[in-house]
Amino acid sequence: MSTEILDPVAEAEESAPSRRRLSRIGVIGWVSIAIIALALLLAIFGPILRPFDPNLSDLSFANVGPFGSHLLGFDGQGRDVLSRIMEGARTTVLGAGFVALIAVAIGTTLAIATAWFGGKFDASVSAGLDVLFAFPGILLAVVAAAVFGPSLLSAGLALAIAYSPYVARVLRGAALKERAMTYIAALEVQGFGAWRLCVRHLLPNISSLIVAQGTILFGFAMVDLAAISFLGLGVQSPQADWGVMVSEGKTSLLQGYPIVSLTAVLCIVAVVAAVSFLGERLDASSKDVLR
Amino acid sequence: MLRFIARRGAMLVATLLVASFAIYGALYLAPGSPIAALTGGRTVPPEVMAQLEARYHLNEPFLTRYWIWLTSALHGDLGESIPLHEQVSTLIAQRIGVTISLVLLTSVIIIVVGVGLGIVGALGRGTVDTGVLFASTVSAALPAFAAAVLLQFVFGVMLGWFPVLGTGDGFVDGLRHLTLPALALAATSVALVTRVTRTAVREELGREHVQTAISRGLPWSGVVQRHVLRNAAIPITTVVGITIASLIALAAIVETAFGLNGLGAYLVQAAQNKDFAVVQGISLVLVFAFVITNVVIDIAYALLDPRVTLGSRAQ
Amino acid sequence: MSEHTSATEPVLSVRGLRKVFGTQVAVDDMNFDLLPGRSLAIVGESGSGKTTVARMIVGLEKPTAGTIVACGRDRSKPARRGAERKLRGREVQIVFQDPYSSLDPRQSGADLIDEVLRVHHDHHASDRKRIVGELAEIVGLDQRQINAMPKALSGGQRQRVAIARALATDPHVLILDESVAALDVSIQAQVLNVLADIRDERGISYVLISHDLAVVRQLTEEAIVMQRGIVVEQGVTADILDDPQHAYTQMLRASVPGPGWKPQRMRERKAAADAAAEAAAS
Amino acid sequence: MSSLLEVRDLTVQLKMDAGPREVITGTSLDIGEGEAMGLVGESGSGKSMTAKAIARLLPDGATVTGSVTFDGTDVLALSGDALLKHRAQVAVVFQDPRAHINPVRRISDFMTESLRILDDVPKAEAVRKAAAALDEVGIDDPGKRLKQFPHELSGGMLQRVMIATALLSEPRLLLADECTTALDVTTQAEVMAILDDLRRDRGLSMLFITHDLELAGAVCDRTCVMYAGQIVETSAASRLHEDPLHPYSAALVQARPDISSTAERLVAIPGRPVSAFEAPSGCRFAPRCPHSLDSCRSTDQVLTDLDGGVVRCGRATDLRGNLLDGAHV
Repeated sequence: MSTEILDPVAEAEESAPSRRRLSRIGVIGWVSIAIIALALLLAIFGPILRPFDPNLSDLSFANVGPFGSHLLGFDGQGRDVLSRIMEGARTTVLGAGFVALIAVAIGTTLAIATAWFGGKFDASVSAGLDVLFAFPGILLAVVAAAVFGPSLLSAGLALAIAYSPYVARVLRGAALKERAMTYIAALEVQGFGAWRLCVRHLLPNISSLIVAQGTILFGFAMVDLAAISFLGLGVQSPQADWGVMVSEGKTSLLQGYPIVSLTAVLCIVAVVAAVSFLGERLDASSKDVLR
Repeated sequence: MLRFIARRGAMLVATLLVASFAIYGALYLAPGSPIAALTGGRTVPPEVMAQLEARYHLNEPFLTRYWIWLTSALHGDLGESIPLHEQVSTLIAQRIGVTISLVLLTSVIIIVVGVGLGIVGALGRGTVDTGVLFASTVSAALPAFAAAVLLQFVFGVMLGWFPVLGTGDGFVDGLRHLTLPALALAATSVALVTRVTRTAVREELGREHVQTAISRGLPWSGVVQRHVLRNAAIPITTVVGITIASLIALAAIVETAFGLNGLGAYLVQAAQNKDFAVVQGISLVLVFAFVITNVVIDIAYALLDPRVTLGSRAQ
Repeated sequence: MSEHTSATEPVLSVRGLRKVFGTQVAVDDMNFDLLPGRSLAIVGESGSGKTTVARMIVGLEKPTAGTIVACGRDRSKPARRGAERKLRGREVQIVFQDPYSSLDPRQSGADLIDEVLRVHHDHHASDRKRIVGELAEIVGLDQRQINAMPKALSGGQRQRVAIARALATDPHVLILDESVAALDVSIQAQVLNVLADIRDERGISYVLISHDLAVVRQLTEEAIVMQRGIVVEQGVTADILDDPQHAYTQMLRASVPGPGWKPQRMRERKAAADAAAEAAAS
Repeated sequence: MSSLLEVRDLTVQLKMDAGPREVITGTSLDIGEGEAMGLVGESGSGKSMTAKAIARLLPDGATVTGSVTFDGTDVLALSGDALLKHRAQVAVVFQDPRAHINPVRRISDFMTESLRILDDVPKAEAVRKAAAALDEVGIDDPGKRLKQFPHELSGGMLQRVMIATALLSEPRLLLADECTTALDVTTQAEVMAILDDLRRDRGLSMLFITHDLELAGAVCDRTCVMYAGQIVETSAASRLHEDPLHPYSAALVQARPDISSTAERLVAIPGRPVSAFEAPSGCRFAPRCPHSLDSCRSTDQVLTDLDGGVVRCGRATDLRGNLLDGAHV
């Protein structure tokens, strides 16, 4: 029987106000939050606020640089780049959000169910997930595009399915750890049912990890969705989307007019960097256990 | 060891069977007949139609067609690309070299730069570490296609140092053509490996057994080599392996961006053209490579960590 | 046990209890009766199976064989229905060793006890509040402490919350699974006193799972000594500690430091005891 | 008895997220050649940090004042090879052997590495020495054990490996930091017996850190009691039980239940143990002390000699001889 001698230094450290956690994200953290807020605003209101019709093409303006109210100039087909960026935020950002949301929902459900019931149920679900593991997200999305035709929906669903085993595996580990905590056992002895224990005790205690996973996944989803659109298998040109814009702008870029591709790349990189920074911070603090 | 490999082998076969069935089934259910792709939408006489159907087994029930396809696949016959009138296996053989070279070159970059920078960052504190962290944060946010576009613009269009499109001829020219694609493909992965390495080394530095080694008066270099790096090698190997495995699918993006004649780019084209035999063939090859890589990771992991008994799954 | 042949029924009765994990026999043929208001210790070192016994009694493990009867009702098989689970929860409760993992980090002591009360009874909110206050007083926590989140509490305070939670449904038996082992000496004494007071006031029975013979002496009247799943000695605590009969108990007793104690290398004695145990197990 | 180790007025601050935190305040102790000194206290008392300071194992960013002298050399000023040599002479046995032995290396690797790296002993000879050391700590079949990995051994066995390993470098001082706390009581007795034998056979000095006053009393010559980062009493180990000088020592003795009799009620100390940085001014134990007066809380207490021991209590002379009766004066 091991006798654990508790460490009051650590204990006193822990009892310091948890507000510290928020203030620790620093300047980069606040910049990240600002970028994400801006991206969300664009995703929701971009198509309303954009100054021009993103699909209005005037070939006489093809590859013309910024002037007047056309702050980012025109693309190879003479369309206003700023308007296309604002319009494209919707599919790029919200699409990624839905992918992350679905993957997290599936992953969390599987994780908690396998951790709770264990045994054969866990073994068979885990075996199924192992098979799914063999399909990298991009590959699944390409196959989905071949089967259902290229579209945001098929790419998004494929990615969500491909991501869910990853989420499930990470969260299952956390859920198993939480399941092994004696407070769960104590409440089982009190006669609490599985549903109450999972929903009211287990789930909230891994929620910070779930949020962190969701955030990290959102970054992945944005990159992968944009990549699939870049390949021509996701959002279809001429619809504005940041991934599509990178691809559309490539011809101009190779001719020495890089603004279209580079703007879209910059938008993607900024949001992804902000999201992954925050995601990592959340992840780290979710491992800074509460107890 | 043998039992472990046998078990992993069985799992591999099962995974491939399920995967092949899933891919085949999905494509079977796909709307639109392959004949339509073949005929380009023109109406053909019914007898020609019947002939085509018989040739491609299109009139058989699903399971029979799967069985025919599977058994011939086992003999190396992955069917025929209907639009190109060529054997899929031949097409794959022509293109696989480029993909393998690309993945290998990228892997070398990832291991050398990623692990190297990670160790330097973890051991050298202060500005060195901050520099490594900054570099990895920037490159982590650079997805392959974005990196491709940036590299093409800077090193191709502006500086003219490297070609931006095509595969090139011969070894040296081929390498020149692969440099930018490999860098683009490596960008995110290098950052990931750097970070994991840095964290793993840092974590190991804080372990109690390292404190024991220090308390025994061992010189710092010995402590680092014999304990810190040796033990950190376990998580690092795992993440390097997983990263390399993920390149197999990601190569498609870079190949498309740089106009490389590899498997991935071809898969994308085939998906656009609904060339199902090719999609099936290449997907299976990629899944196979991915799963094999994972088995290798598991074996490496078990060899590095004596606590993992071979046969229990490495997480 | 036979000496307490009063009219009182045992509040906990275990017969032929056995648990096998794979090929490992964790607990073999355990028997005891626990009368109301009395305390029983189950003593042993790591791997002796004592914690497995505790987990079987509260239903966290399923016995391989044998019966467990608490308050006259059999609990050898898992409860099928929620009502049965709750009923069992009102009969036997448990306090675990580690005060750090035994509380939900997101719930204050007051909320925790309130939730337990809501699950079990239809009390009015004000009644629940009153009971929370009473329990806090019993275990020696003030208003601020019972309303604090676990991370703001010390190990000893958390353990008091865990005891209050266990008492919330007024059980007849409380299993103390190494419940004071992780505490500092000065805190351990406080908690032991609280436990003694609770027993005096409520007539509750304790099953104390412990490796610490001094704690066993302080809190129990009867004791069972286990070695590798086998009961090697069973009887009145004072007798066992003052005059151990079995070789293993003797070794255990001789290993406890105290005034005049000198450590002895017990290689040979231990080997002999192990051999005896193995012979008995096979 | 000449002193091998002298610690004078040692104060340690650790760098924490929330700023510097004091963990030891003005600690002084001596250990003679061949002497076993006990260091007893509850969690947070600073006993482990004292050992870490002596072995120069404090974490980065720790601020240390005062002095530590080992065999005439100033330990706090050591660097480079001299520091490595000092660490080799001061062996540490930690609480949790499983965490303190590299899990991916074989026992033989672990045991022989300092011989091979520091003393250039050839491998075969190093392994032979390791096997002999294992035999000395009572491990059967050393040859087999040496080939195993740590996870294949029990905790008690690993702790003996740890002790055997410590002996291989022929240290002069052994710092045993709660080295039996995680072990079963019979294994503890065995490990203590081994330590005791070795100490006597080899004339080794030992600082034995534990929370168990009785264990310290059984194997040590003298015992220091620490509270909130300070030493509050140093007395002959045997005396501490019968006639403690400090109210805290007395409280520790009384709070433990007795294996040979059942107390009506244990004498519990109210409140909880505190660390140096949360300690009040004046006597740090005063808020929990049944004998404290207002003057205790207002004046910092100093260590003073009394009846052959050293005590940090303003009322030590008044209370002398009465502490164990529980009589409140």
